[in-house]
Amino acid sequence: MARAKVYVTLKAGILDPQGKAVKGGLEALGFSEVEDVRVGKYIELRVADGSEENLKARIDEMCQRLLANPVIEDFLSEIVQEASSEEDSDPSKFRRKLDLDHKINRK
Amino acid sequence: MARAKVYVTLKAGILDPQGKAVKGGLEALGFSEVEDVRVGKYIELRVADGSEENLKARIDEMCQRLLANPVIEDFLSEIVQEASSEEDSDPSKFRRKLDLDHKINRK
Amino acid sequence: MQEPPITPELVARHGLTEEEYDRILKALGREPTFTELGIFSASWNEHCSYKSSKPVLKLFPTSGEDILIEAGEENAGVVDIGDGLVVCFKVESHNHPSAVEPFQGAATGVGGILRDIFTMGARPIALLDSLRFGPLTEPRNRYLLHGVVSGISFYGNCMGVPTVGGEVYFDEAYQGNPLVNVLCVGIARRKEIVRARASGTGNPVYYVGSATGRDGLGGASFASRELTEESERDRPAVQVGDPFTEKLLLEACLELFKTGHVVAIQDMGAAGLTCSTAEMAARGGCGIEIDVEKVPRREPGMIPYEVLLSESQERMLLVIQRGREEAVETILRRWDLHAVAIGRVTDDGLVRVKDCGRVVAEIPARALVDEAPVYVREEREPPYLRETRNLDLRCLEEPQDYQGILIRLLSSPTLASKQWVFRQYDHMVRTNTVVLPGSDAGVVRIKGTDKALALTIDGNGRYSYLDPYEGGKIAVAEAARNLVCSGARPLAITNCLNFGNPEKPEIFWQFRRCVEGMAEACRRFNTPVTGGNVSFYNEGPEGAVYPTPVVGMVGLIEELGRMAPITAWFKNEGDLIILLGETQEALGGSEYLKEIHGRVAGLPPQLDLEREASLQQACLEAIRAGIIHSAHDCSEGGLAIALAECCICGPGHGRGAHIDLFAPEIRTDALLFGESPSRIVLSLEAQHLPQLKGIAEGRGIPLSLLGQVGGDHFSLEMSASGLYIHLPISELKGIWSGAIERCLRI
Amino acid sequence: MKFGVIVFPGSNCDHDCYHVIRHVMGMPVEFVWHKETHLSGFDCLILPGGFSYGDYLRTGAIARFSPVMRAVEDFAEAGGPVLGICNGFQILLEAGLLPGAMLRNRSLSFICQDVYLCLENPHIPFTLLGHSSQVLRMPIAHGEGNYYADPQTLAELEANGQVVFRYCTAEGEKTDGANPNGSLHHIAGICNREGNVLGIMPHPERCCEGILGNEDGKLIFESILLTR
Ligand SMILES: Nc1ncnc2c1ncn2[C@@H]1O[C@H](COP(=O)(O)OP(=O)(O)O)[C@@H](O)[C@H]1O
Ligand SMILES: [Mg+2]
Repeated sequence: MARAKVYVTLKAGILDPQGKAVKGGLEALGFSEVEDVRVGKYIELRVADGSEENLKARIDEMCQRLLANPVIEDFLSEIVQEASSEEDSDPSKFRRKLDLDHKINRK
Repeated sequence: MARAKVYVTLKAGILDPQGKAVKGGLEALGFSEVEDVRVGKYIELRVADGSEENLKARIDEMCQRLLANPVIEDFLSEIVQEASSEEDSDPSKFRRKLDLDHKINRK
Repeated sequence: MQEPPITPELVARHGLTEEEYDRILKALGREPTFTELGIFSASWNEHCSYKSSKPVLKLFPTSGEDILIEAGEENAGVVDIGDGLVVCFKVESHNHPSAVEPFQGAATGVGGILRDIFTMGARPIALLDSLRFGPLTEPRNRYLLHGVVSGISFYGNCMGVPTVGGEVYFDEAYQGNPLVNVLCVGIARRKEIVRARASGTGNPVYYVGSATGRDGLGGASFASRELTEESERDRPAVQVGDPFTEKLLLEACLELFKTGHVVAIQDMGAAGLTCSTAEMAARGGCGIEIDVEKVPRREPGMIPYEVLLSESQERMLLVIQRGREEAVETILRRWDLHAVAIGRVTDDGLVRVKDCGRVVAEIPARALVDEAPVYVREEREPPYLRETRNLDLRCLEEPQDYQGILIRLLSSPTLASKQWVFRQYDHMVRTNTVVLPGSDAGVVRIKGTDKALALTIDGNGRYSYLDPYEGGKIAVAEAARNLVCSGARPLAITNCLNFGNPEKPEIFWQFRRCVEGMAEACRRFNTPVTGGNVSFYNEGPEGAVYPTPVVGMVGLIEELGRMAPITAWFKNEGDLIILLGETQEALGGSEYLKEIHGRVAGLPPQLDLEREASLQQACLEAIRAGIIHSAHDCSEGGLAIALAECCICGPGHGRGAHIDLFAPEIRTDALLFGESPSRIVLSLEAQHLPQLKGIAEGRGIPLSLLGQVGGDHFSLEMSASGLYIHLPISELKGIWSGAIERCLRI
Repeated sequence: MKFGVIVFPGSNCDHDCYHVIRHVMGMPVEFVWHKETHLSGFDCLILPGGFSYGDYLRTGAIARFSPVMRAVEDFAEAGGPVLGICNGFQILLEAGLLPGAMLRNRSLSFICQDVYLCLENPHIPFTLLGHSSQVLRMPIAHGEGNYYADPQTLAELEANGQVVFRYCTAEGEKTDGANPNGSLHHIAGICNREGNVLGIMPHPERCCEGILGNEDGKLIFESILLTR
């Protein structure tokens, strides 16, 4: 079992209305230090065993064909290290693992 | 100049119809190895100098107050290393830098 | 940045011919700068200058009793509807951007047409959309349909403008080059119409709205080229729309106009700042000087060339009364909008662009607008017509299983219910939509009056492919018929002409013939053309799309209070079902021929304008007499489909009908599925039949009794030929309403 | 009885609400700009539908921080009736005036159509004129009306009678097929514990006139008038 993370962002130079609105919202809340905000997509994929050596290539193909539209978006992908098979079968554990990878902050 | 990345995801256990649709789309394209997809948000922030020691705390506060809704979402944040001041003034460079950090894949 | 020297290659890369470049030299009396070359290229491309279509568009009638401003004078024509109110409406295409980025392409198309309308001082009250895609069996087309519909939904819904009607066709001809046309209708007080002509030397010129970025750079030239594989990588030509900013612009502009401080306004659409500056100056016979340095930007390092040609969305150019700056800025600030004075009106007739005090462009406004090149293109009748005309019906076998064919046709995406589409559009916001999508026309009341507008958009590309002249005529006639079926008097049309590459003589021939047909029909129905849009170069890897004229028409209902508008579906058990008009053997170009026999051939139905006009008058007269319960125009799919629709297209469970057809002199398939025009299916109480007969006779229109509303089956029989169709309404409704969704679930 | 219709940047049903109050109900009404900080003289507040701040990030997420929201909270706290319709409901959720959150419709697409609602609580100021299990027809128009709350919150809502409307069939059956967006417990509208703050996804202001073919929405506005 392998996991991948994909980040899809609007290409540089393309207007990001959502980022603009969020920046305004943060400013209104007093976070005046924020100078620029861009909002993109964060996609987590869980992929079956087998194809691991060319996994990166497969994921990038998914990005090009479906997950991002190269006309306006860039993407980048990351393969996350294997989980034990026990974790594989439990998506919530899989997520917890992912979260820990990033020292998640929950409230 | 500091940069932060924020990932917002639906809480584990909350149905993610968008993830399901993406999975279906990938299957239709022949990516049958994909077993689960979750779609979240990826937010990049550029923050002015000064507050760097407590930057992480500020970003997390932004997440708690605006960027994520704790009823349905989890978040995690990361601070990215400084950029040189020349880059600071040019958002497109800033983005290029970010991209490189992740060995971006463009076509 | 060092500006590149002007070389023949550079000129060619700007899409300018040698002759055009010579023209530039003459207009300037010198060699252009790099910036000026860009400006000429943007202003003189097909999309902005109409250099191929102008001479042909002159064939359209543009004046009429109710027309206050004619097509071409302003961004859109203006029609008087009494009570001190006017309507303005226009249709715009966004075919090419939608082909490469369906969601944003369609969304920004909606944004653009909305701006065209509210810059006239009118509040947008309705949107309609006309869409063409390749068959849904292809994943790419399903992706395009999804993207386009959600893009329109995203932008229109956010703006709070209801989308009250539209049409969708699926055909191989649109494979690779979908059509996305959007129509916007606005209403203004007659006195508050705002012009797009600059005046008053010294008046400040303001830039309002989103900052300028590099996106959409060269979009107009993009729309003036054929789609190729590379277009997919044509990134800069597609922009991301921001309906939220546009909503603020809309409210701010309408508030500003009330103050009287605004002299002129124009949106920065195709070719951006360049086109809007030149056009405002040329219309007003004056000059405009701007300083690009002052233009708000999203990206550092932009050169004047880029700032001038960017097509970033949601931006406006305003000329305001000198001395009113403070008042204007206050209103814009309240709406959180950027407003910067970037220049002023001059009296020298020049568009002058400065950057940090240095003049980077100085061009006579007229040279860019009025003196743009005009071409009389070569034309030739396309050879395919010789083949398609020779359809011999005797070679077509008559089918056995008519019930099965009815079902197949009802579930073909082109004939099926478009509910999957319009359900994604907010069609009720503003609480004026009296007839929702699903009938022949959308009807929108005008609060504070007893009036309503009926709105429709129509155009059958296959007809125009088989005979552009008839196709053009039929598009106008069908639109008018749709309005009449709702009880409205047609007022005027707007149109979008979607064609291939006009430099090909066959394409240009199609174009001219089509316009001739439309023009003739417009004259007959007294519905002048108030404006529109020409979209050329609609060609995919496999050739040109069908020549597709799309007609948007607006009609007026004078007394809504006295009489609710009529809808297409059967209402009451026991009502008689009547056909107004006559069925001829018209299988050419029909949906039946295409779907069942796989043929696109024959001549499209021939339309007699006099007969059509009489039919429409008869229908309107009967509706006004208050005796009609439902009226539905008979079009694609023919009589059988129209009757089935009358049973199932309304809200709720639908109504059954018993239909008994006479033994005809024509083939059964032509009787059921032929598409002869000038026919309307009515229902009414039996006691009113004599009155209807009187009205029809008075107009010389044949009338036949087809059957009666009732029961829970659709049954259609013709004893002479043994034809018998008997289907539960619930089944029919399920097939028809779920068809598109089923295609998408493959 | 004087109504205030709060206008956020991006609100687009503000005029519709205003129209119904003034021209159908014949009551005084004023628009209130989102930057106002004081709300005096109003007897009822309406947060209308639309796309406040473009609904960017999350529906209602940015609007809830508008200056006027403080005053709305105080007004609600003091027992004043507050009605959030569609986007107004989403703002009330984000602001914490009502519990839970909205997710995207399970179909992922915006849906504009008539739905049927079962009135579950006819005892709050907005529903006094109705009766228990009464079926109403009303249009919805939203992309994110899929109501979510954690199990404990849901249980509390149910126990306190805070579920005011549920999606149902024309015959009043609360089936999955009648639920247009995947909302938990088929919830279409909820109120706070006190019953003076109501959030609903359907649009009652779109069905208050005969010419529009439906007057079921009047029940809500006429009920509010009874409280004075
Ligand atoms: N793309 C669309 N957007 C909105 N409404 C649509 C769309 N396509 C079709 N409709 C609506 O569906 C109904 C049937 O459309 P159509 O079959 O083209 O009717 P007609 O042949 O009478 O013009 C009409 O009310 C029309 O407005
Ligand atoms: Mg039609």
